[in-house]
Amino acid sequence: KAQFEDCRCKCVCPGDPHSKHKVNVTVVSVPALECTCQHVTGRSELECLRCECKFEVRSTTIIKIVVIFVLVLIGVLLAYLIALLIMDPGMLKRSETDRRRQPQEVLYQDAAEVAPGSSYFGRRLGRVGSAQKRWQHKVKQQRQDVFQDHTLLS
Amino acid sequence: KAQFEDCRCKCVCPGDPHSKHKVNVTVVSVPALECTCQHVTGRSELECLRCECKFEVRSTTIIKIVVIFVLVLIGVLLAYLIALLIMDPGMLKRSETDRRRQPQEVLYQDAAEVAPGSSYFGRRLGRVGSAQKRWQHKVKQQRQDVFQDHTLLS
Amino acid sequence: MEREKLISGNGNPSYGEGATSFADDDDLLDISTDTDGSVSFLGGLSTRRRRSVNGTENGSDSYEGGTAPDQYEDFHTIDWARDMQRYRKEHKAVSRRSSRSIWGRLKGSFYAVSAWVVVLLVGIFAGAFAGIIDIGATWLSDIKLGVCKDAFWLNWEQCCWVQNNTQFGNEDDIQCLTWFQWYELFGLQDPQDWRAYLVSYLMFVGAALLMSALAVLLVLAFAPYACGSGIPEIKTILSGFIMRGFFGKWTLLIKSITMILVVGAGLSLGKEGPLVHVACCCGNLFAHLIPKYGKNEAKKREMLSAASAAGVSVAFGAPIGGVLFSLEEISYYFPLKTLWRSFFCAMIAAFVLQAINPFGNDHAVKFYVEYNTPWYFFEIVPFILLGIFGGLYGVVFNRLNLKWCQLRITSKLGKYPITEVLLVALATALLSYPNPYSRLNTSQLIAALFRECGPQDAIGFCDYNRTYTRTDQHWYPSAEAQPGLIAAMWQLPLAMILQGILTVFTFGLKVPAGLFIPTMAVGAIGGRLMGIAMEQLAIEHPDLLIFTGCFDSGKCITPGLYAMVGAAATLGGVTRMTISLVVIMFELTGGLTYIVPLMIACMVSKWVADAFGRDGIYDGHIHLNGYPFLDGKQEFMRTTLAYDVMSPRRTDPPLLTITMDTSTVEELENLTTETRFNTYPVIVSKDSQRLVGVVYRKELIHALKQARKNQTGIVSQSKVYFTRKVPKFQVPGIPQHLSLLSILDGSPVTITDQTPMSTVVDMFKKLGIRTCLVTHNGRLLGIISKKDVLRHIAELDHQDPGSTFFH
Amino acid sequence: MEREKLISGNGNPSYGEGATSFADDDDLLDISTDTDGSVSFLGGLSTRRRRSVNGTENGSDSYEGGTAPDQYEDFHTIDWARDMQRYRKEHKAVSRRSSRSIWGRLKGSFYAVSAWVVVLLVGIFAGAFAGIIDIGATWLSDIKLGVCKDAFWLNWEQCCWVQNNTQFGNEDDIQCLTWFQWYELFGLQDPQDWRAYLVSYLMFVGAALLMSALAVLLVLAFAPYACGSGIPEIKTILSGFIMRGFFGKWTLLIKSITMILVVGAGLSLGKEGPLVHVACCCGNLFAHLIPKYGKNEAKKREMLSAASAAGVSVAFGAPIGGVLFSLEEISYYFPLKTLWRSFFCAMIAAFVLQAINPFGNDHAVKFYVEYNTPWYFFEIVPFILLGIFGGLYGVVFNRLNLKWCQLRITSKLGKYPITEVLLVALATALLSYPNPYSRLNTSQLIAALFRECGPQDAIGFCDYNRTYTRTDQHWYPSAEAQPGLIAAMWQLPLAMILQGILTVFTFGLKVPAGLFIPTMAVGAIGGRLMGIAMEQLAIEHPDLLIFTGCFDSGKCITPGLYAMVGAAATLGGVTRMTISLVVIMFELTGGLTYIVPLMIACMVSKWVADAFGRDGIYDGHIHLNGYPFLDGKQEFMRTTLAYDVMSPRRTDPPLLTITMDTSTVEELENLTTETRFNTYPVIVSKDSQRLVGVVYRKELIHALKQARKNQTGIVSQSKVYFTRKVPKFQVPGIPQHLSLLSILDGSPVTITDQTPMSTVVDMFKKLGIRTCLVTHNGRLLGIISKKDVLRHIAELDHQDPGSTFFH
Repeated sequence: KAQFEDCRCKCVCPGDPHSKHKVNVTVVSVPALECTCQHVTGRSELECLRCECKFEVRSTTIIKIVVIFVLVLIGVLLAYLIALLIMDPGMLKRSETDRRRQPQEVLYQDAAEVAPGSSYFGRRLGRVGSAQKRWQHKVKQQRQDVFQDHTLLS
Repeated sequence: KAQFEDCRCKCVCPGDPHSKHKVNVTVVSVPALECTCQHVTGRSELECLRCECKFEVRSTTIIKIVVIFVLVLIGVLLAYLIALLIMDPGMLKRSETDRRRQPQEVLYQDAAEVAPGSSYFGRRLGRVGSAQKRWQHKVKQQRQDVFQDHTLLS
Repeated sequence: MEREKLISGNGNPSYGEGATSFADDDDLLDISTDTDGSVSFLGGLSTRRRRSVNGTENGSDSYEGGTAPDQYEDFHTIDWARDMQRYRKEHKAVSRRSSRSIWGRLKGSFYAVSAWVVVLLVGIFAGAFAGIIDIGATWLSDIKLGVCKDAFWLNWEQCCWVQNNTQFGNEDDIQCLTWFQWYELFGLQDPQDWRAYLVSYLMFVGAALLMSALAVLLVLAFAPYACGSGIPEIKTILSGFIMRGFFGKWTLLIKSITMILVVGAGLSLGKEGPLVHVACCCGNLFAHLIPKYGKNEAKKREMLSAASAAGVSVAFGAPIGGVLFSLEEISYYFPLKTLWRSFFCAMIAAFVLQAINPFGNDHAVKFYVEYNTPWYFFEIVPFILLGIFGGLYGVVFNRLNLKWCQLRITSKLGKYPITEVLLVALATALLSYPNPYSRLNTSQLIAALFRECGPQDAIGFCDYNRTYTRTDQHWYPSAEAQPGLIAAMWQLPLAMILQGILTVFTFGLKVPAGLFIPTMAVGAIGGRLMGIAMEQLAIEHPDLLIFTGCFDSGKCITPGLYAMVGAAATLGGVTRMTISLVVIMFELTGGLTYIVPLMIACMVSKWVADAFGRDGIYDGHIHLNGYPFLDGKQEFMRTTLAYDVMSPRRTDPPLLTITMDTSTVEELENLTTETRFNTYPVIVSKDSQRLVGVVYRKELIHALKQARKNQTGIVSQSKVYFTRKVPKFQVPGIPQHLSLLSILDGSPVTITDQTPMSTVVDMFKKLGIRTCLVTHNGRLLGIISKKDVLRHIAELDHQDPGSTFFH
Repeated sequence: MEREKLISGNGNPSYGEGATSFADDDDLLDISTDTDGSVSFLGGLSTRRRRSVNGTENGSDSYEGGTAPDQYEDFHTIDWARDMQRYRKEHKAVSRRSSRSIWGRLKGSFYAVSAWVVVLLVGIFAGAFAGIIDIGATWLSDIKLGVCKDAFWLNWEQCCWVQNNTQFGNEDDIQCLTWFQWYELFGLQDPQDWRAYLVSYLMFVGAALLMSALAVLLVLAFAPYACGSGIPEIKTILSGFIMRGFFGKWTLLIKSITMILVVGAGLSLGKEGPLVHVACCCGNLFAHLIPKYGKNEAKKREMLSAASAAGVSVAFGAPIGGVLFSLEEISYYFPLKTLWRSFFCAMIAAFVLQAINPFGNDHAVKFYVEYNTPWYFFEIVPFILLGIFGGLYGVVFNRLNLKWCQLRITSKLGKYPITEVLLVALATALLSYPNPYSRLNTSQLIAALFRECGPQDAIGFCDYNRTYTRTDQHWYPSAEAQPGLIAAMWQLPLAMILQGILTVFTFGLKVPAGLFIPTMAVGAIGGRLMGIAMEQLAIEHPDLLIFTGCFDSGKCITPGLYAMVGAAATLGGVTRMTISLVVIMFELTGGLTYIVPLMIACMVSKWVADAFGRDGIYDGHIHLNGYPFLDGKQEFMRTTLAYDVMSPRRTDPPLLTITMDTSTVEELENLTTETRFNTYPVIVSKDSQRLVGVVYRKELIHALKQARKNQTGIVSQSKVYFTRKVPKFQVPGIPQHLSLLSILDGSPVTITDQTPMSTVVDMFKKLGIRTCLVTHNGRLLGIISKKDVLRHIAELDHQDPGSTFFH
């Protein structure tokens, strides 16, 4: 896997005008100091005049981490979405006009109800559940605004 | 006077490292297309590598006009200043506290007095004279503000 | 009260911002819902601050409510003046405390530095998000074509980045051995094979469809506010509107992820607008770390202005351009302090992005160009033509796009967002694959169009018949066209038309979608075509008078410059940006040489577009959605008077007022339950109608409730006093009185009925007030709210009053 | 009324801007005095416009006075709100007329385009003036040393520009045969001869003295307003102050000429501030061509903002920096339209200057640099040190300079401006000739300090022991110091100290004097020294940990970059500019690479300077002179109330008011002759104190005079009515009444006495009002004028109230 180095020296020279090939590209991975046309292409100083040598650095590690992170994130979100859809199949379709924008107190009461009669873990879970409910409620409102009422972001 | 050309080609090459001289400067006035190191310095392509050739353009005519214009302007102003000083020697020194900021009408009346009883040229002259008086009055005010009262620009 | 009525409630005299809706106040602290509000590491400050919240009395700490009266409700307008006043009180309290003890001084200095810390964090995160999005999007974009062997996370360019070998030939002839094309799955090796083409085509379309579907599903399920460009909404929010959740965590997450997906899917959209939204989400998130920003909507907007600068900065790698974009296009209230912070934020963001180096070119932007060939005076003519082209394109595009979006609102089309996205994605993928220029990632295409053709450029339109001389390595003289270039002359226009049409349908889809990249692509193609035409003309007829001296440096026309100018022109036409656009373009090239061409194009484009069209696309969408946006840049040039605008109108019932010393608790309670106005003026007596001050609905309700609960002797018949002159002794038989002087705002903004509306509009814009009271000879006549002003402006502009509803 | 009293009139309740002075109104049109007012080529517009000047009634044209009531008096404050209102009326009139006929439409379109024409002209002339000044100053500067044979108009550089020969050796060894040194007059040929040195020295000092004397005489005799930098005054004027003649023709002429003289004399001053003044003079001149700008002080200030951008643009060759400088430092009211126009103006000016090419380097600025060596992370430490140095220098310099200027005002020193200039010139010339770096023209020195040493640089601090390898032409590796560089290490600090001390005494002399160049020189020397030290450290100890990877590109430290950073730091410390400074420096280098170092230096410098000092130098001079400048950038953070500021105070006599329907003509005439307030409130009755509106002094006097003259039956006892409710029928025996409703301004800005002062200050700043009325429960209580606000702010800042007088 030596081919995924993190630095390269790229020399581009115009090809011989008489031949068919137009460009002569040389790419090697050498340290910065050695990235000179003469050293890389083995041409004479004079022949090197028209060449462009660039030393470039990249980080494949960052790319790897980012891409895998993004893939995992998409996967998790997808799984969560599927889970939600299984629990509530009409989620994306249902018209919420009647039930939406119910007074906030109801939701808070839900949370309050769970709270007293359970253990710390239960409370914790209850709180998470209530937070999730509140969040879902918010998302429903947003969905209503954007997709049904078209009052926002249309 | 061929030496004040409006374009030049200046090639700077480092001198021979063994000799005492450090820099080798070649300046010629040639057309833009001919301003290449090889053509100007007569060196080989390889030796020219370290030389910098720049083609530069200037306009001596503009410089000439501007400098002469500035000199003439200074001369005229100086002459006018001397004339004013001869007419009114205490001009720059006199404290104007009592006479200054006299009602504007007085000055306008001066102008009006000249106007009716004279020819077109006289009126014209009178108007110029009155404009000049007004201007001098203004300058006096400014001088007062800046140099005596120090209310401005101190 | 139903929301629908609210929205279309055009007829009712909605002074004081109409009615309320039941949004939870807690959502203001979008991040603190998880952590029970303990996020703010200046917690002590935050609780103490509340003591001096009330803005009515000089340093009075008398009103200590349970709920902070500074919370606004969702879809309401904020009162800048009151918020700034609160900030000043808080600031004074901090500096008073900081002079007392060392601890206080430490806290005080932290208070002063905190804004910079937030800005730093915002910059870092905006840069990081931009880097992630860039890397992810380029990878997903290439995954439609194939995958990198042994290291699937690399895109095509990175996969073929290092090849320890020397090869001759055109660069696209050079086989990249580590890259695995999808047709190789089926054992096909020859890319010229029709079966290989078909497989590639199908994979391309399928992958694009899959990604778009995923994106729209995620948006729909988790964060509907993540769709669109977001810039119209950001403008509205920064002008002082509350839209809870628009800058939330979920919006941030989903917008970033789906942006990767849609850019990867190859839809005709860019990531610039959404990046601004993402940066603003970061700004909102970190602003909540510090109570002085998190709790103060006006101050928070300063932070958001800085964040939006960072967004543009990372989108284009142009920090100064980003600041100017924020100043010119997005921000509403932009004090100098914010300018400096925005600059810092934009710098940091660009720096972080550059450190991540997503494009492997050491620049924060994909289309960084660096050439220094001069331009000639005669080229101004084609630049002006490009400006006209850009302006006309802008007008046509804006009109079509707005029409289509209106259709989406009014017709059944809007009911099927998923289907719509899939259809557009299908059309895009199907139509763009055959054309090699359309098939390219749009930003890659723009980068290629901007660049001058060098020896290593193997793209079609760089196919010149060069004869190289050996003297100078930057000497690539103008040359005649070869087959590749000739083919490009019909492929490029097709790509341009396709891009233009697709963008009309794409911008407004329910996925994150920016406008800059596709618009730039259209302009860049147009410009490049004109540049190539000019170049070939110069080569064919070098003896024409205009080309005198042009070939002195070997190269007569720089088609890449034309592409840049064209891109600037179309962008200018669509968005009506001016100076920020020039500066962004100038930062892309990094040379002052081309600032004149760019300026000419932008100016001509703006003039042409303004002559034929009304607004920029963002303002158009703001109008379309009916956001309550009072444009600070447009001068109000009418000569109407406040009397013509104020409510109540002649035919309306008189203004609801509270008298200073005759109301009872019951009357007030009835008032608050029966009406939903935000502001109630308090007058001396019904007789004199002299104004004493105003009382805010929320505070009144709260104060009455508290009084009923805590103060004994307060009954329905208790008199309520809004004055210092309270009867000193309790008269038996009369219920105890209640003094609510503490909630009276004694400094409402008042104007006379003869005040010209231009002054009133100025006051609303510059002072950031929500309502102002109208008096005549000292008597209270009426009230003007921000919505009244907006409605008035809309009426004067002869807009269909039915179509412009303001939330 | 004596002016002296006016100025020190701190005690009297000067509501409505105090008293008047007898300035001629004609001077407003500074250019029209010569041509009898016929200059305005839109004359028709101008006269018609006057018909709709009065801003009280909706479109009422009833008041047609003889003198326009819009003229302000000298040293008065303008009322932005009223001026903008007038502009809107005029605009409406034009657009109404333009819809009627083709001729009207043509005029209308000219009306719309005219601003751009003016801006174009301003740009062209600002560029031309800058070019003339540059050429003249460099020539005069060299004339102190010698003259060009055969072509006396060429300076040294231009004289030796073309020599058709090839020579070896250091560049200063190369004799320039066409240049005639003064000592050659005496037949001396060897420059090393002590007699030659003496002759040169004497000629140098003599020429410098002569030029300075000429400059100060011209200023004294023709345009005293031409002295100083002008930026404090420009800031004050742009904030809405009238200072007749400050932007006059004579000021323009004399300032340009004397700037050439003083720069030529080698005084320690620059031309940046004065160039802004010159550009503003051009702006004022051309604004008068178009009535909508010339006659409207508020609109004229928009033009002046654009012009000041052009000034900075030509001073530094940095158009974007110029716009930002205008935005950040100079301008007060900066709408977006102005931003765009400023940009255009700055561009044109830079373009014209570049076309004139005064420096023969194809750039508009002498110290244009172009290098691209990277900087390393550890270099942030020296950059921070430079920032601290710059901040401290700024504090010390500002304090010393302000002290010295105060001494000039209070002591006898101010009585002898000519002597002072001569003494400073003598000291400057005597002290700077011996030091080769001081002897150089300051901008030449800065240019040399900024540049990296190349093969052709023969200046002392470029004396390195280079070993050239032949591979790369841009490869000038770091090298050890040679004698020239070592000598520079004591010569440069001496030059720096001399420059710093001389500038303290020079800035404030009665000649045109800018601050930028000497400040930059100090910082650039400091920075270069630090850069050289770092470079030598790196060469001596290349194995230190911090230098890892530093020598990869052959060159480890770029001393020129340090010089730039140092210059930015001192400039930041002295002027407290931020973003505009960074952008100006960025435009000088033209690369985004160095924006982070520059920003670090600017920020550190500003923070340090703000910690130890109060204001920037310009604000310091504004305070020193007591200009009525309400800084729009400083937030008012106190919590005082309007009640604490308004006049009359508790102990004062009550407010002078006019009742709506009981005053007589005689009473009003007495009122206007006995008091000198600008504004008289009109109330319903003494009893109710309810406010009806305000009447302006000038209009009242004029209206009364007109009525006496034209209307029969108006006698002293005639009642004056400011209301519609006028008795319909003439009662015999009672003199005819007079209705002055037309001059009543029915829309004064009113606030309640409980309004926090921060809001009031905001209203003054943002709405640009002159006075506002204070009411309580609808009753008129008092009045707050802009000067009251300024005085209040000054008191809160614990300034000595005696020292701050406002005109």
